[in-house]
Amino acid sequence: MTIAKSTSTPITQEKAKWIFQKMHEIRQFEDKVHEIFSKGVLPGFVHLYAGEEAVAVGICAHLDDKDYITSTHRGHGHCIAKGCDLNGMMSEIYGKATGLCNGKGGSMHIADVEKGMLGANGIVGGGFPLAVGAGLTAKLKKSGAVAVCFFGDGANNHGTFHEGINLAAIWKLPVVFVAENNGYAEATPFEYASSCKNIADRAQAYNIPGEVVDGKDVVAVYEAAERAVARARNGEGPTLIECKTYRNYGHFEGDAQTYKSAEEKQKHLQENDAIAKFRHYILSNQLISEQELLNIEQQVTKAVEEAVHFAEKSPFPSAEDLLKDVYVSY
Amino acid sequence: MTIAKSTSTPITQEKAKWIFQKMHEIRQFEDKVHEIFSKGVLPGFVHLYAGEEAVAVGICAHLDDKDYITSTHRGHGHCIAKGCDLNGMMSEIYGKATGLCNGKGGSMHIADVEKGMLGANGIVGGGFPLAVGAGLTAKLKKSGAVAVCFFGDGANNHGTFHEGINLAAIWKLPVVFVAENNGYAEATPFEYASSCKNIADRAQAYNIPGEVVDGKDVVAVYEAAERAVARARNGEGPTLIECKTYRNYGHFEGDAQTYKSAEEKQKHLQENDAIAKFRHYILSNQLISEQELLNIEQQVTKAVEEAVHFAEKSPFPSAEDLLKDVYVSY
Amino acid sequence: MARKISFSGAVNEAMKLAMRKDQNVILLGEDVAGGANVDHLQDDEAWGGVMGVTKGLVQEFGRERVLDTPIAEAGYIGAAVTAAATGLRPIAELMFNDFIGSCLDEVMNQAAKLRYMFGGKAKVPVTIRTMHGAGFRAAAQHSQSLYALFTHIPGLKVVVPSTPADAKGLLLTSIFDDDPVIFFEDKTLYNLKGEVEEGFYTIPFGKADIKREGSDLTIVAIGKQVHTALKAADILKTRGVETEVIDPRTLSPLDEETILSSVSKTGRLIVIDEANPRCSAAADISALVADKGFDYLDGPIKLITAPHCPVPFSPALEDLYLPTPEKVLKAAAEIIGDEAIVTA
Amino acid sequence: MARKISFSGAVNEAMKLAMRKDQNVILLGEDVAGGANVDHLQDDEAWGGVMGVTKGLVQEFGRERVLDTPIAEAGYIGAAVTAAATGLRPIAELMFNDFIGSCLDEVMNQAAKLRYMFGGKAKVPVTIRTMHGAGFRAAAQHSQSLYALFTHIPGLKVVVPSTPADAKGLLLTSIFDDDPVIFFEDKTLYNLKGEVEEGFYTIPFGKADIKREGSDLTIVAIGKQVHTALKAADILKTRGVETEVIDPRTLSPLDEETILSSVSKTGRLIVIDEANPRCSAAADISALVADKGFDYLDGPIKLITAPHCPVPFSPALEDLYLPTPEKVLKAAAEIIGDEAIVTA
Ligand SMILES: Cc1ncc(C[n+]2csc(CCOP(=O)(O)OP(=O)(O)O)c2C)c(N)n1
Ligand SMILES: Cc1ncc(C[n+]2csc(CCOP(=O)(O)OP(=O)(O)O)c2C)c(N)n1
Ligand SMILES: [Mg+2]
Ligand SMILES: [Mg+2]
Repeated sequence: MTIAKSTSTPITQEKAKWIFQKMHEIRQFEDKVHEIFSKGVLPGFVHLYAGEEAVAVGICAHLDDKDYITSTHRGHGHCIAKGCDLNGMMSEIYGKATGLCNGKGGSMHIADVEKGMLGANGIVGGGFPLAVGAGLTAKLKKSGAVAVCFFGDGANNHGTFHEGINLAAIWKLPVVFVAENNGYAEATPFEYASSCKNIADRAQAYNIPGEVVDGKDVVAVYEAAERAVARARNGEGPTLIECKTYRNYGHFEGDAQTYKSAEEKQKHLQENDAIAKFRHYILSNQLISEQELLNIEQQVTKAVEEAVHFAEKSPFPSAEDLLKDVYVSY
Repeated sequence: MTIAKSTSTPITQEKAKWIFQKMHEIRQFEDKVHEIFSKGVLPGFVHLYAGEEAVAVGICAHLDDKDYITSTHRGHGHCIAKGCDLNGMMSEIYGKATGLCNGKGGSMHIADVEKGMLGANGIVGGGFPLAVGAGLTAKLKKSGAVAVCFFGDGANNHGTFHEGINLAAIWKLPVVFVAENNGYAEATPFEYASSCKNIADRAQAYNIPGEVVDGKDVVAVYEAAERAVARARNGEGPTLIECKTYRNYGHFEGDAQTYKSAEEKQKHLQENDAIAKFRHYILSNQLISEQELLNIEQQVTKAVEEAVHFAEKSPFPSAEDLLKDVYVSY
Repeated sequence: MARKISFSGAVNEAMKLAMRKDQNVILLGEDVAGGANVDHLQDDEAWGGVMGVTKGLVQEFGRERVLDTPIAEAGYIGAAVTAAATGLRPIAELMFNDFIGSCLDEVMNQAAKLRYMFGGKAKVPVTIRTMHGAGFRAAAQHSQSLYALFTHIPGLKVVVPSTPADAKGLLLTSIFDDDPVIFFEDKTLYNLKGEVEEGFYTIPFGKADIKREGSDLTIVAIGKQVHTALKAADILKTRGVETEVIDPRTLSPLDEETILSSVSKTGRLIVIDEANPRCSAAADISALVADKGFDYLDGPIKLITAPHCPVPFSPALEDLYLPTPEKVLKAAAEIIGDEAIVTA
Repeated sequence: MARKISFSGAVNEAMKLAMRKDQNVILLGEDVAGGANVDHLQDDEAWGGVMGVTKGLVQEFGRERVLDTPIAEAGYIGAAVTAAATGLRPIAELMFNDFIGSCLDEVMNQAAKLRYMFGGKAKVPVTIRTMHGAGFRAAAQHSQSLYALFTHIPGLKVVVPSTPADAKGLLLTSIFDDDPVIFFEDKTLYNLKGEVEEGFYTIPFGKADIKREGSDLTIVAIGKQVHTALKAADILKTRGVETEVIDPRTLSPLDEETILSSVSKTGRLIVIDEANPRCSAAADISALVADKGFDYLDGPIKLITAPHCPVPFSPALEDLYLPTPEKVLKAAAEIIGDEAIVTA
């Protein structure tokens, strides 16, 4: 199995703008959360997506609101790529009443069902069956929708990986399984925990296509996603895409990352940054002017700051919210 | 992937006798249980192993008491092949105090830890992690023991398949995974429920050897087991062996088997019987005389009848047994 | 019009009616149709579930809506959760409630919590039907009654019917309820026959049914144990004790009012629950009354449950494991303080 | 000699002592060592668990006995069960008790039932350590207290320590006990410091600890809530109420005697349990007393538990979710019938 690199450029200017902006939103949002967290303001566990932007954005570039995604504990990037509101997201992370989930979910359960974002998930491997269910609805209702399941290299060894992909395969459901192989599950290297060389190699066990993609190359991800989403929409069943990537921060905020080597960090954070790479791609293909890119970057900076402001000035939920929405009726 | 057929004959006369006797014990034991069950004497769910004898016996021919096996709801054959006492087994199936488990386990939980038989299991897929645990003990204690995990084609889609094999692979445990692909999980065909063509194909997902064997050919099973057990004992890790087989009776006693075609039944029960095949093999290789085979058959018949007699005359457990052995101490 | 049909027939009928009424109702589970993709198999020969409870559904609704699944409970129960959240109204069959061990996460952490975690912006109208109960000689892994585990978990509704008529009405309510419901079917009740109205009807959740009225003693009994209670009540009557038998029908929500008002009348409470005793539904009902009904009580609250041990295989032991009318009489004698109730 | 060490330090020390004492004791779980196969990583830089509780163990005992696992709870918890049945004495870490959804079968149907189903011919000396508890802003899937589920299941022992000293002694008992034990560690207690004896000692199961003596009111409190009880007791004393605080320490087995004898003295009972209320350990203890201690009771049994809802993320809501001394005062006022207790 070889790593698929981008070959052609099917990306329009408009798409390129969208991709660039979304990647920036994710990066700046996460950098900001990191900064705020270090001040001790934010409650709970926070897992940042910075470094992996090309995956969520390259995939979601092919989806619209009727399509579904299931996410992970590291879900901010998926949310943003799927079009969730930054204000609502930041508020949620603060535990405020104006959050996407009224402050009840937090970073690990952030969701926006209207946007087809079926939730971050505190349970590793939790997303596989959930993506299958969304795919089942799409198939039975003939809605043409696709369900994407984002999951980590750690999740790849959980039983739900096996059950979920097998189900999607035998029922030929419109599901795309996207492995975000960032090399680690917490402090445990992929190579230690997984008996396979590539996660995509496991596709053979389900008679579905499996593809390894450079997850720092958003164009490559975009192209692989195009093939997989088309296959899904055509009723041909699921695909497994493995994106080799890296998380720029620790497993969660507070992780000293002793398991990462200095060279490795240098390589990923400095030399092989997905956003820098795409910026270079845009400029060398003269898709968007440098000035316009700068404008986008600045708009994003403003939007993220606005989100923090919005979150900070928002109220906490009130006492009667505690018992609300446990049930529709009881 | 091709089906491995027996090529040479490493089977000694002594081994052949043992194999022939064990296969007969299983067949006659199960035929007898079938007969008694139809009279309404036996309690609960009973799943018969008749038809699949070559698998349990071909594998267990390489094991001794220090080795472990984990079994399934269809566990009588594994028990017999692993050397469990027929009287104790039959009594257990009757729910009698003299049963292997004092009547508390029954057909679905029959076990004999002293013989390394770690229990039939009412939970499909339950055996994978259990075999891994026995393999872990063997490895850490350097006992040289091997753990064999018998499982069905239905179990092959359960999450524990994936978790168990991956664990055994990364830890290079002395475990042999033996799929008994009898074509059905209850009334559901293997081909419908599984996205793989062969269960053994899934071995690639764990970087371990996978082999398909004719599960009606005990010599072929014996040879494949030899390779896998040697590999395990050498510390090279697990192997996945898939035995294509067939169950002669229904899923459980009482199943009308409408999902099986007449031709299929004819083929398996008449033309492709594992015992008849091995009998022919023995005779054509002049390993054992026909007279001696007849003697064995008759001895087995007597032993099975004795087992029924033993079970019938045995007492039921008494009231104080109800609360015994929930804990070692409480 | 009412006719006598079996408990399993009533369950089957409810599913049929629900699937006729709403295209979004689908059924999935292991062998719920049976024989998927077997060429020669006529749909009417298909199993329809391991106990035949779903028989005939695939004939009427086809294999698109009656889906056989692999043995992958986490996979298909989890799938049912989001299928529900995205617009379907699935009935997922967990063959035996004992198999919850393979898919508790999907029920406890996903189905039960989605709505709350999402701030009310999702609903999960899934019904999980599952078999429970001892007495079938099915041993420790196929005989449990695990409704306490589910009742403990907020976000789930828990239904345990005792009669064919209740089973039908409550299952229809379950299917059209917008929250996740776990619907328990006692395998030893399937052949029980009872009067069941034809056509579509529902029974509200959180409304206990007073299966027998009485003034001296309240028995709250769960599922099949309602019948143990009724038998005991018959005997108690001959010994001068008028027993009120309350069937809560749903454990979550629980009809606290009916239970409390009965105890306010009788002053005495026995709970019969064939599950294991610790942290059980029986203990839960006792705790309710020991708080809110304490002032009504004339004596201790007695629980008749299984002992704290797994379900034994041997018929000789399993019969000792289960509640019996005799055990109820003993408890009644104790709280009433009249030994003669047992021996009379 | 006793020194002040933290709860997590006490847990760590117990494991160290156990592993020194017996070669068969091994530890396995996700990142219990951390950084497996990372060349440049020194063992002293390894995580030692997500909260650092197992830090240093891999240094002393090596990676053969301190095994990092993939995220495969069914796989490695199940493996621990038979590793135990075949001669090892594993400590398996289930990082958060909320993840039991991924491996309930291995605990409920295998570990708990093997011995019974096999007629006593096996033993399963496995200890499953797991984190629980709300207050960490970890939201619905990482904050539950699920000990009721395990207490319901016969064959398991359930330990919920509240202090460093208890944690150490009870963990050592757990590891060397021949039955499967689920050992709960409240993540919000890890930094709590307390006097802990050096060296090896054990604390017997089924023996409650009277954390404070009193004659007017009995509070049974579970895990961290022992501290809520003690705080409430301090306040109650200033209002003339002498409170006895009982820490059961093990829920299964439960020390019925100590609880009943306390209530026989005080006549009043409050149970504090931060888990959800239905079919809870709190309800279980109430039911015990409503039966065997009924005659001692002067008033209703009050339960202070979480409400019937998932754990909310927002700190504002989570603080309302948990028991507080104020809630205890209110309940005490109610059963004692003296409003002044709350407001004084
Ligand atoms: C079922 C389950 N087991 C364990 C955990 C604890 N946990 C949270 S994230 C994580 C690592 C996940 O690794 P991976 O899937 O590679 O995702 P990444 O964090 O690298 O994005 C673990 C073990 C969990 N949340 N759920
Ligand atoms: C976890 C679980 N799910 C479902 C069942 C019900 N069940 C018992 S046997 C069986 C079929 C098993 O098929 P297979 O693995 O092929 O074994 P076979 O019966 O063919 O030997 C099923 C679904 C179970 N016992 N456990
Ligand atoms: Mg990872
Ligand atoms: Mg099969």
